[in-house]
Amino acid sequence: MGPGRTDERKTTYREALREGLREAMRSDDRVFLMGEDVGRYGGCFGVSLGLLEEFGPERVRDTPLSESAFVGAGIGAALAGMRPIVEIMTVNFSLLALDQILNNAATLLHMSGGQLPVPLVIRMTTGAGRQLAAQHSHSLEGWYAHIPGIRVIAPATLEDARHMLAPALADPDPVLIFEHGVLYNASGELGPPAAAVDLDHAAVRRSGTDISLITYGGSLPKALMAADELAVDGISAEVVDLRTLRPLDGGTIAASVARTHRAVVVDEAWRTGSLAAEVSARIAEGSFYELDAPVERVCSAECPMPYARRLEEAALPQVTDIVAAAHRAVD
Amino acid sequence: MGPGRTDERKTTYREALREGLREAMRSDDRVFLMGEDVGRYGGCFGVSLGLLEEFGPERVRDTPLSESAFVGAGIGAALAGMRPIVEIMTVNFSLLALDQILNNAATLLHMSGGQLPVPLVIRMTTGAGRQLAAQHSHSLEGWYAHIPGIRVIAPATLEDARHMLAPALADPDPVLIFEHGVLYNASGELGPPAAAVDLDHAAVRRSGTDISLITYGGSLPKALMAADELAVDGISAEVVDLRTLRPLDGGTIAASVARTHRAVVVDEAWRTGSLAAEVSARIAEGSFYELDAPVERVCSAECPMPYARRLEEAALPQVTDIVAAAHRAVD
Amino acid sequence: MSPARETRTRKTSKTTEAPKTAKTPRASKSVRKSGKGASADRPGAAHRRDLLHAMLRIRRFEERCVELYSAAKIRGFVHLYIGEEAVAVGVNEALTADDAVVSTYREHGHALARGIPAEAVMAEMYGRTTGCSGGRGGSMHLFDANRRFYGGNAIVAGGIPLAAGLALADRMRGQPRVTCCFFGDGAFAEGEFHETANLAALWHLPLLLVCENNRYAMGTALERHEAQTDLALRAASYGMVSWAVDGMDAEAVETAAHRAAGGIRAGAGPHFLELRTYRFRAHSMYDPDRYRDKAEIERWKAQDPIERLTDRMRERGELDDKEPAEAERRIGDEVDQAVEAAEQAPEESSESLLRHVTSTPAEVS
Amino acid sequence: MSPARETRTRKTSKTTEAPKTAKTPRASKSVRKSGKGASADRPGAAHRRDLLHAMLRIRRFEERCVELYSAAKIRGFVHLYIGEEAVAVGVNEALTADDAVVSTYREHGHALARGIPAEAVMAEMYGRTTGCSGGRGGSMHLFDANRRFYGGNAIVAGGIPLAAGLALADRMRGQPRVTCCFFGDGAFAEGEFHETANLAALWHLPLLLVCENNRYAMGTALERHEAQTDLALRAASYGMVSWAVDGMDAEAVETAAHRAAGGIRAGAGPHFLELRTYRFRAHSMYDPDRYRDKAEIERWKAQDPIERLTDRMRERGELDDKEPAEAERRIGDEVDQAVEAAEQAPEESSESLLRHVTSTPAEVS
Ligand SMILES: Cc1ncc(C[n+]2csc(CCOP(=O)(O)OP(=O)(O)O)c2C)c(N)n1
Ligand SMILES: Cc1ncc(C[n+]2csc(CCOP(=O)(O)OP(=O)(O)O)c2C)c(N)n1
Ligand SMILES: [Mg+2]
Ligand SMILES: [Mg+2]
Repeated sequence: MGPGRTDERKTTYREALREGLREAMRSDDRVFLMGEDVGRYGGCFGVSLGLLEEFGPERVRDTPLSESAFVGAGIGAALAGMRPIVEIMTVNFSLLALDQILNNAATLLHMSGGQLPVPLVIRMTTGAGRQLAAQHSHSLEGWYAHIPGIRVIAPATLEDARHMLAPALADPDPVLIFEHGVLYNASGELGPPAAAVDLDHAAVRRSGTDISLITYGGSLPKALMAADELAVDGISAEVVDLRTLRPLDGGTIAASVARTHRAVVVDEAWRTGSLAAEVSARIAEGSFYELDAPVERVCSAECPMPYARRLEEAALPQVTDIVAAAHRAVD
Repeated sequence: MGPGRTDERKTTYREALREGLREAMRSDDRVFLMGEDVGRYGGCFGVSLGLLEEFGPERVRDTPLSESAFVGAGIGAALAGMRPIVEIMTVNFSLLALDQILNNAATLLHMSGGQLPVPLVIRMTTGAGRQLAAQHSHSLEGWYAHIPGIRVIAPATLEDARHMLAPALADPDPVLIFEHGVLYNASGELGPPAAAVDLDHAAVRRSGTDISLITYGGSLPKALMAADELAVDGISAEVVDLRTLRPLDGGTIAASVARTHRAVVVDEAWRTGSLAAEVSARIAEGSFYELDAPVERVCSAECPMPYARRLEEAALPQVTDIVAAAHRAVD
Repeated sequence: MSPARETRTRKTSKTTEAPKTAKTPRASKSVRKSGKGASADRPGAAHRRDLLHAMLRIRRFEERCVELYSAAKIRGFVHLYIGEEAVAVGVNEALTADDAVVSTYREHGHALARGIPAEAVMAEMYGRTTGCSGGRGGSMHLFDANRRFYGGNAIVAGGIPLAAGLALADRMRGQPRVTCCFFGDGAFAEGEFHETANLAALWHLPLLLVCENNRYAMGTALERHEAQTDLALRAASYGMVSWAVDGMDAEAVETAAHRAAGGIRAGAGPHFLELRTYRFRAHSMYDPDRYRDKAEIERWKAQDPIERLTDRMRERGELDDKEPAEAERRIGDEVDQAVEAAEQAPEESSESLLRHVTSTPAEVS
Repeated sequence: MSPARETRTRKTSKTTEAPKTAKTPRASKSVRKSGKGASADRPGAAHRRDLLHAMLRIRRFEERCVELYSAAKIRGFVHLYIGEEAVAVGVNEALTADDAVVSTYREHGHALARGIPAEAVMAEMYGRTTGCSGGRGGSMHLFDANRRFYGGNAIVAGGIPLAAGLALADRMRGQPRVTCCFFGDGAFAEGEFHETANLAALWHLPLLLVCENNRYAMGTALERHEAQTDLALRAASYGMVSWAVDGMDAEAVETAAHRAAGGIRAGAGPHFLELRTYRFRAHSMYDPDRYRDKAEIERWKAQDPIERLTDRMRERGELDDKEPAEAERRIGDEVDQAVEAAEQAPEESSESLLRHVTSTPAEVS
């Protein structure tokens, strides 16, 4: 079930995340949440509202504005056997902690010859679409997906928002969770806990036969809408939600392309060097003889995100862009 | 002419870079060099040796270990009309300054509506191959090539080392120069200054008809050696040196593939999300009907770089890997 | 801590007193008695009136922003300066047109005090081509190259290194200019502040570091983000002249800024001012402000810099009865016109989206 | 500055004196007179002999590394600790097996003092599977999880936040352990140090910050990278107990470390020690050391911590004539054996390259 539905007993993506956090902290006292304004403020996007009251300031820790220090502290605490969940307000500020993530979190296990696993979860908001301009609209999860030694996930549905945290915490290695800012208010009915939400496999969110729309995170709702529009035009689009950006589930992608022989990859990052490039390259390399048309990429324009609404809309992948790309591939 | 040749009147890549710096500082007093140990120490890899003596400590500025502050200071000085050349010792430490590069250097021009160009040059060493282990062996230039608003270049030959700095300084926007650590000692005869070294075009370093080996920087010598070996096997390989990683010269790549119909992309970065992925994707998207075989990528293994020599060699792209990939594509 | 703070001066043994004889060129157009030096130059009534009106103008401008935000005319993140106006207005008095300013995302006040027309700021928030950043920046990214106003930076502490670079250029060229960098108490915890403070002190850069200590970084109180909350004392540990000032008193701010700018121009290197102030509103338009005590807010509101200066002037008989209304009218008109002009101003066509990504024609994507 | 420095104590008004009665568990196996507290517990002759031999062992081990580097048996970057041995050895005396250590790329001394066998360290530099990091780390990345030795970090200041996290875990679990973090004077300029110092002081973390001030960051002298060179004074501005110690005197280091560790265990929060020391060799094997005055190096060599302790013991009649030769022989044998074992140890097969990238079986690439 995708976000966007409304229902009597509906919940939001934000609340689903919060429930996941609450459950994790109730069930394991090694788990704690740390980051800027996760406590008294309730999280800059309200995700952790109420958790300070329930778990107290030791386990819901407000930090100073010191991204490198508190992410590094999360790594150290994980090394010492805790299960920290570090919130970086947004991916935009994560650059300040990137050295810690790349050179410590992702590397310590291998570099120490297997002695030092880092069971750390880092959450952050990503993406554009709210007129927050150039410094607050990045989609850099593709960079993180380049780093060996970490897992990168991007819950796009209420179920994933609710249930991906537990397996992320169970993973002995660092897991980065990217929450797209436009999804927080997405609401719908939360299905019963699926068997176990999987951190290894992409999910086919809609089946189709003519073309694969491959995407993740905040672009999933757009891809689903595009599939609706394409259906009107008589084109049956399959929608693949990557969910886990590292390691990529090449099998699901290839299987989808083997069915449809055409693909559009949708990614809010700048086109050049995006995760979409990796997906496109893998398809063309691995499904070369299956492809009936060049893979299409629908990405953000290669410019810093402008504030003005019209420009921002023009810069971001839109449903019409996806539909047009699908037509190019099919026609 | 590739590095590696020896000659009577030979120079090294290191000396070629130094000559470029010297010339720049002599011809424009707005130019200054700033970074850790660029002065008294002579540069951590000896590139700037002697420049302090010639230009004095105001123009050859040793900085504290404060990557974010001195890169940001370079941006500010550029805004104020200077022409700073900032040296970050290696790409590994550049993460500490990435916020400044992405959110200020690359962004100020657009975000200010065109008011604030940033004529800054940033140089750094990149790459592995010297048993420096996991934290000192990154190849992250592909990340930088993702950023709109900056130019990214990677001189791989003596001529480019010698002559790319001048146009980089003439560029009104930020230019990042990646110098591969294994190239510093490459020596050969420096040809006469080419008409003008170009920051817009890739260079065909060797012509061929059967396959395109597309690479840049420290992998160029390996690609040239692979081409030699392939010639013995009767395969005529064209070697394309990207030189400018952003903006990519899609035209030269496409023209080469149109001649050869097969391509191997060689890149020392981790495979997933590498610049090689972008090149592979572009070829498959743009030259779909030209390709006779899937594009091959020869990249580093997806692991932190190990110290042990045998492991490091296994992790890095080697000539034999390139040859094998070319055979896969051709056979 | 009580909001009613006296201006305090602290020095470490190594810091240098700003020379009394320093020339302090001024941007203000108000008439002012010339004195023998910075401290002797007590601004007079006319000048106080200018300060008051400058603060009032910022206040009314931002109050209008709130309305426009509710009406969805302005979008994105908007951070109000209401309560802190004495800082921008007081500091600006010590700066000349040749000086440079680097600011934060809470910069409407800095921009207006610097002289960017209200129209250009309003149009920017509307995202129009006539905005001071051509509509690409919005509230958090106001720029004006001609006025040497270098933004408008939404990465906390991200502007500080840049300011050091502007100052470095001046120092290398021997230009006696000041670069003034505003940032918050929250930024004090970021490594970039510390790296830059060291660099600036080491290289004797002509940099004025203005820390707007409004006691909160978003929802996190100073005591919960700084181990040692006396920020001026800590800055002094870099060997910079540093002191804390009552940031709710425009005149006190001005005096301090003059002294600091004078020291900088005289070659004494970077100076640090901690302005103790308070934001009366929430952190941003999204913030329900759950983390502050209402009584605390009221206590600080009693220190409203506009009211304090008004009261002082009244006590001295420097304000006649009809003047406040007159000023309100003039400012109201200016803001009305700014809104009007923004409403009329054109939106940029999406065809020029890639303009200005690079200086040379747009890259092929 | 003269290298012959006295131990100095500095406190800010806010800092707390380490309680005199603090229990300071000790790792050293040497016999020692028990006293009434840390400061009363003056180590005796047998203990001094242990300190001396521990320093000598590091020295000889590293001298062998130089030879092996020239013989291309060891590769990569190698940074020698020669001249600084008193720091590792002295600080280690204040740590127990339960405590944790975070180090830098110049960490052979820390690793050996911590008890990692010379064989495991040497094999690591040979890149062999028997190395303390399985050959994946090399000289800059020594690890030993069992000894809570968390590396070996080649990003300057990169280990400091991590150390704070180890300390945080202890504090959250109420474990009275110390995390000891070594770093250089150069690291003091990095933002990460300052962010972590604030965090540690704010959260009262049981963290011992050990700044090895050898007066150079690569080729850049302290005075040219720090605006204010009294690092202990600056650390104190965070409200931490901080002081500077003669880092060429193992006993002085030990005393200071005991006092600091005692304070930390007693709950007084992070402590900062500035150890004033000097490296006798170049920064790394590649460094031609053009930037230091030969006379300066000689002046510091006259403070050789091994010679100083030897002299002191001789003066007191605590060293008999044949003991030095005996110690040299024992240490020489140990180093020989380490080399021998490393030479014989297996290299890892490239087939297991992807092992340990993640804890679960290797990712598909
Ligand atoms: C590096 C970074 N981290 C976090 C944020 C999110 N954020 C924006 S403003 C702010 C609080 C800053 O407080 P302060 O520096 O005191 O300035 P004030 O808002 O009080 O003026 C935070 C956490 C950011 N913009 N940049
Ligand atoms: C972040 C970072 N910047 C630069 C370097 C390169 N580098 C390695 S050691 C060093 C000097 C460090 O000096 P200091 O902290 O005093 O330690 P010392 O080597 O003197 O023990 C430098 C610049 C690095 N490893 N990491
Ligand atoms: Mg604040
Ligand atoms: Mg040092």
